[in-house]
Amino acid sequence: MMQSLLSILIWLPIAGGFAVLALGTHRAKEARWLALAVAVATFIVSIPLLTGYDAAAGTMQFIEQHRWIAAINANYHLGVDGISVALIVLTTFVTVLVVLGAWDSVHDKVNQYLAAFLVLEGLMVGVFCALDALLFYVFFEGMLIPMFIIIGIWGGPRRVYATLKFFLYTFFGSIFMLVGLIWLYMQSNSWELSQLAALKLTLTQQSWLFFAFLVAFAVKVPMWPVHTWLPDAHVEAPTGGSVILAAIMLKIGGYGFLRFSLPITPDASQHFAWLLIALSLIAVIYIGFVALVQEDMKKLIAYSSVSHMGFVTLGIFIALALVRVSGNKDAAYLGVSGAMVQMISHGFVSGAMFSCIGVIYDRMHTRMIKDYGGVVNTMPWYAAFVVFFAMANCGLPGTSGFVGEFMVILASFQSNFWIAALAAFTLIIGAAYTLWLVKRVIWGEVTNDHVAKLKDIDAREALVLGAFAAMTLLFGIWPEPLTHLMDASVKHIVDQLLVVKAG
Amino acid sequence: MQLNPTILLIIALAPLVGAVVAGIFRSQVGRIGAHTVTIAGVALSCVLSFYVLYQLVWGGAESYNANLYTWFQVGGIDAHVGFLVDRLTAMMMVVVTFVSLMVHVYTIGYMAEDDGYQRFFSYIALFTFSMLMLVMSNNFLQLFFGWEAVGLVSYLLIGFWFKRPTAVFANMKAFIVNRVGDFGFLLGIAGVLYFFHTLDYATVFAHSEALSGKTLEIFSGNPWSAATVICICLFIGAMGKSAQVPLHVWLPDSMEGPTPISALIHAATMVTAGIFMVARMSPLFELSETALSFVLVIGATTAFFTGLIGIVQNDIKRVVAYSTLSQLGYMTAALGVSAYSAAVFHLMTHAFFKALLFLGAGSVIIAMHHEQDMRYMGGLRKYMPITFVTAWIGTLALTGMPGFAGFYSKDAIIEAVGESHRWGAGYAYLCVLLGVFVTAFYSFRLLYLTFHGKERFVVDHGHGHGHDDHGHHEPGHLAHDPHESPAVVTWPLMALAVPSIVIGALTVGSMLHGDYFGSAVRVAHEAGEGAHGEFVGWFQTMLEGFVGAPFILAFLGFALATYIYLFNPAIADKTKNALYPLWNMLDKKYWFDPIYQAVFARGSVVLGRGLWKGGDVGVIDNVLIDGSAAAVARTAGVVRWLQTGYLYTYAFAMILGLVFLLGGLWWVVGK
Amino acid sequence: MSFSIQDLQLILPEAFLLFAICAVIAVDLVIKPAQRDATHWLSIGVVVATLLLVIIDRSADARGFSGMFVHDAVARLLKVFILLVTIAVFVYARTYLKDRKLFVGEFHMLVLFAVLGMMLLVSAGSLVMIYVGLELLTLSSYALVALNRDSPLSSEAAMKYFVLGALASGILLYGMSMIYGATGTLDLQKIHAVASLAAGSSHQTLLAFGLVFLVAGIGFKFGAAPFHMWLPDVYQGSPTAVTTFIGSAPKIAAFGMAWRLLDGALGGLHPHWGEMLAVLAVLSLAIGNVVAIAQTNLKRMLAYSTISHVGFLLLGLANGTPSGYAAAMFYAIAYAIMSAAAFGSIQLLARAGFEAEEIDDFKGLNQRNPWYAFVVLLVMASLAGIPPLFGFFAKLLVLKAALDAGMLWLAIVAIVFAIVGAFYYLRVIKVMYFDPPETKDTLALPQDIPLRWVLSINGAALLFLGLFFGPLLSWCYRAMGAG
Amino acid sequence: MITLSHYIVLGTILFCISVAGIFINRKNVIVLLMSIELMLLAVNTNFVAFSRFLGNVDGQVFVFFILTVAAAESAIGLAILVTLFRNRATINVGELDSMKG
Repeated sequence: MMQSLLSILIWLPIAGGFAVLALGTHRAKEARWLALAVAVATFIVSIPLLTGYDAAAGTMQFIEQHRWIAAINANYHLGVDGISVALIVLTTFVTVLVVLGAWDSVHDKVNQYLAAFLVLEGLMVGVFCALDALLFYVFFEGMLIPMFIIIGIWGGPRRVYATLKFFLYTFFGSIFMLVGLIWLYMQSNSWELSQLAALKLTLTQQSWLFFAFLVAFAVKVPMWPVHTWLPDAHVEAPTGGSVILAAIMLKIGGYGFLRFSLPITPDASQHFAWLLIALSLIAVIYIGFVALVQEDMKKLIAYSSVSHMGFVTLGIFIALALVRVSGNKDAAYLGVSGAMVQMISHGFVSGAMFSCIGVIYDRMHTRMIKDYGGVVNTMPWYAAFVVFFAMANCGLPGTSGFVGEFMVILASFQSNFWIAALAAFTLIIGAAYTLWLVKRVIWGEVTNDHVAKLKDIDAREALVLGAFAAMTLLFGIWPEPLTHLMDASVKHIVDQLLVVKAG
Repeated sequence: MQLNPTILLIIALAPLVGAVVAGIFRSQVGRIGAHTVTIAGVALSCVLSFYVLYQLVWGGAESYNANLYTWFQVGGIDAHVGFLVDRLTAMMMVVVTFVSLMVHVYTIGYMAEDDGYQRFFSYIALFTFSMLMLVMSNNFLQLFFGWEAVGLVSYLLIGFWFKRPTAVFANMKAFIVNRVGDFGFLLGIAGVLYFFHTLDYATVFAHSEALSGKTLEIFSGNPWSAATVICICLFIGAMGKSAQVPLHVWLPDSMEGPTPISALIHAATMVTAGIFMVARMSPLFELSETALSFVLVIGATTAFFTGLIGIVQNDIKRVVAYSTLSQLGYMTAALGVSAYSAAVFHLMTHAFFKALLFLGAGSVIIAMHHEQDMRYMGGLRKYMPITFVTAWIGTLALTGMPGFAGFYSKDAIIEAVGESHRWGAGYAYLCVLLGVFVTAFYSFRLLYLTFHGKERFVVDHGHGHGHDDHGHHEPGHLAHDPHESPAVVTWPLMALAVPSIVIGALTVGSMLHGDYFGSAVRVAHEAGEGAHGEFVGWFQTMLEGFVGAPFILAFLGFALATYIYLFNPAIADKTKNALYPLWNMLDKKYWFDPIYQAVFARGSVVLGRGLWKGGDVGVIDNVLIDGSAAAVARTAGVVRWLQTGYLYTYAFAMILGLVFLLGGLWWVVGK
Repeated sequence: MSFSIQDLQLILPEAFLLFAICAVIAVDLVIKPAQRDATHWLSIGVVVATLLLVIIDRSADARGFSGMFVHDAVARLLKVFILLVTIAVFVYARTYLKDRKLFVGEFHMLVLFAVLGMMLLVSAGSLVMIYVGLELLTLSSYALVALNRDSPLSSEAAMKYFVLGALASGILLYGMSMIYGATGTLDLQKIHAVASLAAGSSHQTLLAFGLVFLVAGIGFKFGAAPFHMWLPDVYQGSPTAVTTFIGSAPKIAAFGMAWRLLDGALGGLHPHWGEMLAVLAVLSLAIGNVVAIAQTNLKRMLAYSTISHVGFLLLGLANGTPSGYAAAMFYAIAYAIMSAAAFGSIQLLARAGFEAEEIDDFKGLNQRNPWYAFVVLLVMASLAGIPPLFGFFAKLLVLKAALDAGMLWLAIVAIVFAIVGAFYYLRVIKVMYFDPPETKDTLALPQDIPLRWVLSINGAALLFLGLFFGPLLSWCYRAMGAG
Repeated sequence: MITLSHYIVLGTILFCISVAGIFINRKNVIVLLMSIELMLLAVNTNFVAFSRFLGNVDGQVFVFFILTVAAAESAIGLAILVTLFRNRATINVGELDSMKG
C-alpha cells in the first residue's frame, strides 16, 4: 500500500471517474454519491502522504519506478518531496470540495461533469509526482482534454471561444517544452529529471531550453503577457472548473519552474531572472489596475489570481538573484518558500472566492457586479464568508493570503528596495479592487428584488466555504507546519541553484 | 519575579472568546448573552491588566518577553508570536481594556435599539483582542498582525450600518488609506529584517546601533542612511494609522460608524497605535535626525491645520474627530522631538478625556434622536445634566486647563517642542502654540452650541416617532423632549470623567520625570527629552501652568468662543462672510478629498481601464491572439482555392513540383 | 532463374491470398445476392488466415525468386498491420454498403487484390515488383473509388484519381528507367551497391533525374504536397467505405515502398532525397493543416489532415537513419489505425440517404450517444497528437528523429502547424460535445454488432497503444535494426 | 549512327508531350488517356534503349510488364470514363470541378 501510494492517488480517481462515467447520464444521484465517495477516498489516501513523509530529509520519497517504454528508456517513475506533497494534498482536498460544490448546481450530464473532475484530479496528482519528464509531459498535456470539455459543455455563453483559447494557448506553450525535452533526452538519453538536471549545458543551450520551458509554464501560471486566456476561461467555466483552474492548475506553472527551469537551466534562469522579475511585477501592478475596473466578478477574481501568481514567480526568481548575486541563501529560501506558501494559500483563497461567486451565480445566474448590491441584507452568513475571503485576498495578516506575499516581499527587499516596494504595492491595489467589489456587491441597501429574494447559504455550501475558511485561517495563524513540510525540499532546490552547469 | 504567561494569554484571549461566542452564536446567545459574554471577557482582561501593571510598577516584576509559538521558520529566518510586556505595554493594556470596558457598557444603552446588537459587541470585543495583540507583541510580525487586524475591525465598524452608502464608502476609504500607510510599514519591517536578520524587538533594539552608518542605495548613486529609510517607512505606517497629514482623510469620515467605536477606536486606542509604535521603535528613530524631523514637521502640521477645520464643523462628532486629529498631531510632534514619554503620556490622558467627549457627544446624539447637527441643538444642559457636566470636564481636560489631565501632558509636549533644536522645531513650536488657541476655541464652541444658548430645535408631539428611526425626519424636529440618557450611558461618562481630571496629576511625576518607562523608550541625547529640569510636584506645576503661554492662548480661545457663541452669535456669520475664502478653505478641508478622489481614485480607474481595453483586450487579445487566429483562417480561405477542382491544375501542380525538385537537386549537386 | 521450394515458402501468405481470392470470387458467383454476407465473412476469414500465416511464419529473413521478393522483419511487420487494418475496413463497410446497395462482391475482390498488391509492394526486391505491386494496388483502388456507379461525385473522383495516378506511375516508371539506365540493374540491392551521386561517378545526371522522378512518384502515393491534389477529391468523392480503405492501409504500403526505394535502393543518395523529403514535408504540413481549417466536409477535412500527417511521416523518413525509419513506420501504422477509426465512425453514423460526412452531422453526438462521442473524441485527440493517445507518441518519435537529423527548424515548423492543426480536430469535438443536437430523435445506430465492437476496440486501442506502445515501438526498432 | 542519347532524347520528348497533353488539354478526357499511353511509351522506349545499350535483358522484360499493366490500366480508365459519361453526360475536363477547395 505505502510503496504504491502515489499510483493509487493517480489511478484511483481516474478509475473512479470512468466508473462514474459508466453510470450513464440518467443516474445523477448515484453519480454524485459515487464521485463524492471516490473524491473522499482519494483525500483520505493522500493523508498518509503527509504523515509518512519525512520532512526533515527533503528528499524524494514514496519512490516508484518501473520500466515504461524500454525502447526510449522512459520510466514510470513517481516520487514526492515536500513541495509535491503540499500540492497533492491541496489537489485532493479541493477536489472533494468541488464535487460537493457541484451537488445542486450542476444538473446536465452530471456523471460526465464529475467524471471529468475525477480524471482531472488523477492527472494533476500525476503531474505533481512524476519524476520522468515524458511521464510528466503526458500528465501535463492530458489535463487539457478534461478541462476543455468542462469549460465547453458546462460553461457560459462564450464558452466555446474561451475553451478553444484555453486549449490552444496551453497547447502552444507546452509543445515547445516538448521539443526542449526531446532535445534533452537526446543529450542525456534519459527522461529522468535527476539526470536531466545533472546534464552539463552551455549557456546558449540553457537559454534555448529556458525559453522553451518558460513558454509552457508562463502560460500556465499565467504570467503577463500570456495571461489573457485566464479571464475568459474563468468567466465561462462552471464554478468547479474555475475553482480547479485557479486553485491547482495555475500552480502547475509555478511547480514547473521549480522542477524544470531551475534545476535544468540554472545559469540561464539567473541570466534571465531580471526578465522574469520584471514580468512578475508587471503582473502584480498592471493586472492589479486591470482587476480594479472589471465589471464581471469572476473576471475580477481571475485577474486578481494573475496578480497573486505574480508573487509566486517573483519569489522563485528573486531567489536566483539573491543566491547567485548576493549569495544570500536565507533570503533565497524565504523567497521560494514564500512562493510555495503563496501557491497553496492562493489555492484556498481563490478557490473559495470562485466558490462564493458560484453560490450567488446559482441563485441569480449573473456575474455582473451591477446586478448585485446589499447582498448582506439577505445573506448575512454568506456575506461574512465573502468578507473573510476578500480580506484573505488582499493579504490580511491572520489569513494565509498574507503569509506568502509577506515572505516574498521580505525576500525581495534583500535583493532590491524597489522590487520590494513595487511588490508591496499590492497591499494598496489589492485592497482597492477587492474591497470595491465587496462594497458594490455585499454592502449597501438591497438594490433590486432579485437580491431581495436571495436565500442564505445552506449547510452544504456552508460546509464547502467553511472548509476553505478553516484552511485559510489555519495557515494564516500558523504557517509553520506548511513551511516546515517544504523547508528541506526548498533548501534542496535553492542549493541546486548554486551549481553552475555552463562549462 | 516573573509575570505569569498564562495571565497574559488570558488577557489577550478573553475578549476573543467573547467575540467568537457573540459573533458565531449570535442567534443562540441572544442580546443579553452577547453583551454579558463580551463584557465579561473584556472586564476580565481589564482587571488582569491592572494586576499586571501593579506587578510591574509596584510588584517589582521585571518585564516579560517570550515567544508563544513559531510562526514560520525558513532557513535562518524565523518569525514568532509572543508577548513583550513592560511598563509601556502595561500602560497601553490598561488604557485599552479600561476604555474598551467603558465603551462596552455604554454600548448596551447606545445600541439598545439596533438589530445588529450582537454583531456590534462581537466586533468591539474582537477589536480589543486585536489591539491587545498589537500592544503586547514582542516582534514586528505580530505588531503588523495587530496593526492590520485593528484596521479590519475598524473597517467593519465604520461600515457597521452597511445600508448607508456614506458608511460603506467611508470604511473602504479608511481601509485603503490605512493600506497606503501599511505599504510603508511593511517595507520598514522588510528593512529591519534585512539589516538585523530578525523580527524580534529585543534583538533589534539591542543591536540598533549596528544600523548607524549602514546605507541603502535607493536611487543609484546617492546612498541613504538605512536608519532614515527604515524609520520613515515605519512612520508612514504610523501616519496611516494615526491619521497624520496627508493620510488623515479617513478619520473624519470614519465618524459614519456608531459613536461608541468613534470613542474607542477612532479616539482612544487604535489611532494612537502609531504613536505607541514609534515610541516602541525609539531606539531606531533615535538613529536618524532626518526621520525625526520628518515626524516633527508632519505632527506639528497636523496639530494645527486639522484643528482649524474643527472650527467650521457643525456635526458634533466631526468637531471631536478633528480635535482628535489635532491631538494626535501633538503626540506625533512630541515624538519628533524625542519626547516619547510625553507623547505616550498625552496618549494616555487623551484616551480618557477624548473617549469621554465622544461618549458625551453620543449621549447628546441619543437625546437628539440621532440628530448630529449642532445647529439644531442648544440649551441641552437642563435636560441632561450629567452629560453636560462630564462634557465640560472633558473639554477642560482637552483644552489643557491646569490641573486637568490634558494640561500636564500637553504642556510637556509644548515645552519639549519649544526646547528642541531639531530641524523644523521652530515651525513646530509655532504650530503647537497656535494649536492651543484653536483647540480651546472649537471645544468651547461645541459646548456652547450644544448645551448653552437657546434651544434651536422644536419638539412636535403627536405623530410618534420611535427612537429607532435614525433621524430620517426633517432636521431639528424631535418627537418629544430630549432627556438624560440611561445609567449604562451615564455611568461610563462619570467613570471616564474621573481620570480625565486626576490621571495627569497622579502620573505626571513618574511618567515624565520619574523613570517610569525605563528601557522601554530610549533617548539618544538627553536634550531631546522634554522637561527634565527639576520636577516641582504636580501642584506646583499646575500653578506655573496658569502663567504659561499655553494657558494664555487657551484662555483667549475660550474668551473668544464665549463672546461669540454665548453672547453674540451673529458675529459668527459676519466673520464667516468676511473671511469667506478662509472659511471656504476650511469647510472644504483644504480640498484633500476632492483631489485624492480625482487623482488617485479616478486616476487608477482610468489607468486600469486603459490597460485593460488597450493592453489586454486591444493589443494582446485582438492583435496577437485572435489576430493570428484570424490570419490563419484568412490564409486558409485563400489557399484552399489553389485546389481548383480541375484535373489540369492538379497535374500542373505535380509537374511543377517535379520541376522544382529537379531544379533544387540540380542546384545542390551543381555546387 | 531457378525456383526452389524455399521461394514458394517465402510467398506462402501471398500465394494463399491469391488462391483464396479466386475461391472467394468463385463462391461469390454462385451464391444469391441475399447471401452476400457469405462473401463478406469469407473475405474477412481469408484476411485473418493470411494474417495468421504471416504471423506464424518464423522463417529467417531471405530473398526469393532471385531477389525479386524480399522476406524480412519490416515486410512482416507492415503486412501484419495492413491486414489488421483491412479487417477493420471490411467490418466497418458492411452496413454502410448494404444501405447503399453497394454490398457487392466486387468490393471484396478489389480490396483483397489491393491487399495482395500491398503485400507484394512491401516485400518487393526489384523495381519490377515495386511496379507490379503498386499497379495492383492502384488499379484496384481506381475501381473501388468508382464503385458507386450511379454517383457523379464517385465517377469524377475516380477519373481524377485515375488520370493523376496514371501520371504518377508514369513519372515513377520514367524514374525507374533512368535508374535502370544509370545502374544497369532492376534489383534494389544491386542498385544500392552502385548508386551514388558522388561527383565524377558515372551517369550522375541519369541518376539525379531518376531520383527526382522516384521521389515525385512516392510523394504522389503518400499524397504529399504538391502531389496531394488528388487526395481531397478522392476522399470526398468515393463511398466512405472505400475512403476508409484507401485512407488507411495504403499509407502503410506507401511507407514500405518509399523505404525500399529510397533506403533499399538509393540509400547512397540520402543527403539529396532527405532534403527533398524535408521540403515536401514542410509543404504538406503547411497546406494540409491550414486548408483543413476551412473545410466543412469531414471527409475532406480528414483528407487534408492526412496530408499534414504525411508531412510528419516524411520528417521521420527524411532523417535517413534506422531510428528515423522506425519512427516513420510507427507513424504510418499509427496513422492507418487512427484514420480507420475516424472514417469508421463516419460510417457508423451514416444511414441510408444520410452520409454523416458533414462536420455538423456530428452535432450533439454526446447527448445522443456518449460512448461513440467518446470514441470519436479519442480519435480526434489522437490525430491532434494529445497525450496519452497513440498519435502523440507517433509525433514524439518523429520529432525526435527530426532533431536527431539536426532539423531543429523543421521540428519547430512541424509543431507550429501541429498547433494550427489542433484547432480543426477540436472543432469536431466541440461540435459533438458543446453543440445541441439538431434533431431530438434518438440516434438510430446500425444494429451491426461487429461494427460497434471493432470500432470501440479501435478507438480504445488508441488509448491503450498510447499508454503501452513500447512493444510495438521496439518491434519497429528491431525490424529496422535500430538501437 | 544513332547513339543512346538519341533514344533518351526521344523518350524525353515523348514524355514531355504526354505531360503537356495532360495539363494543357482542357477539353476531352480521352486525350488524357492517350497522353498516358504516350507516357508509358516514352518509358518503354527508355527501357528498351537502355537494355539494348547495357546489353541486359531485364529492361525489356520490364517493358512486357508495363505493356500488360498498361492494357489493364486503359481498360479501367475507359470503364471509369463510361460511368463518368453515364452520370455527367459529359467528358469535358473543364466540367469536372464539382469537388474543389
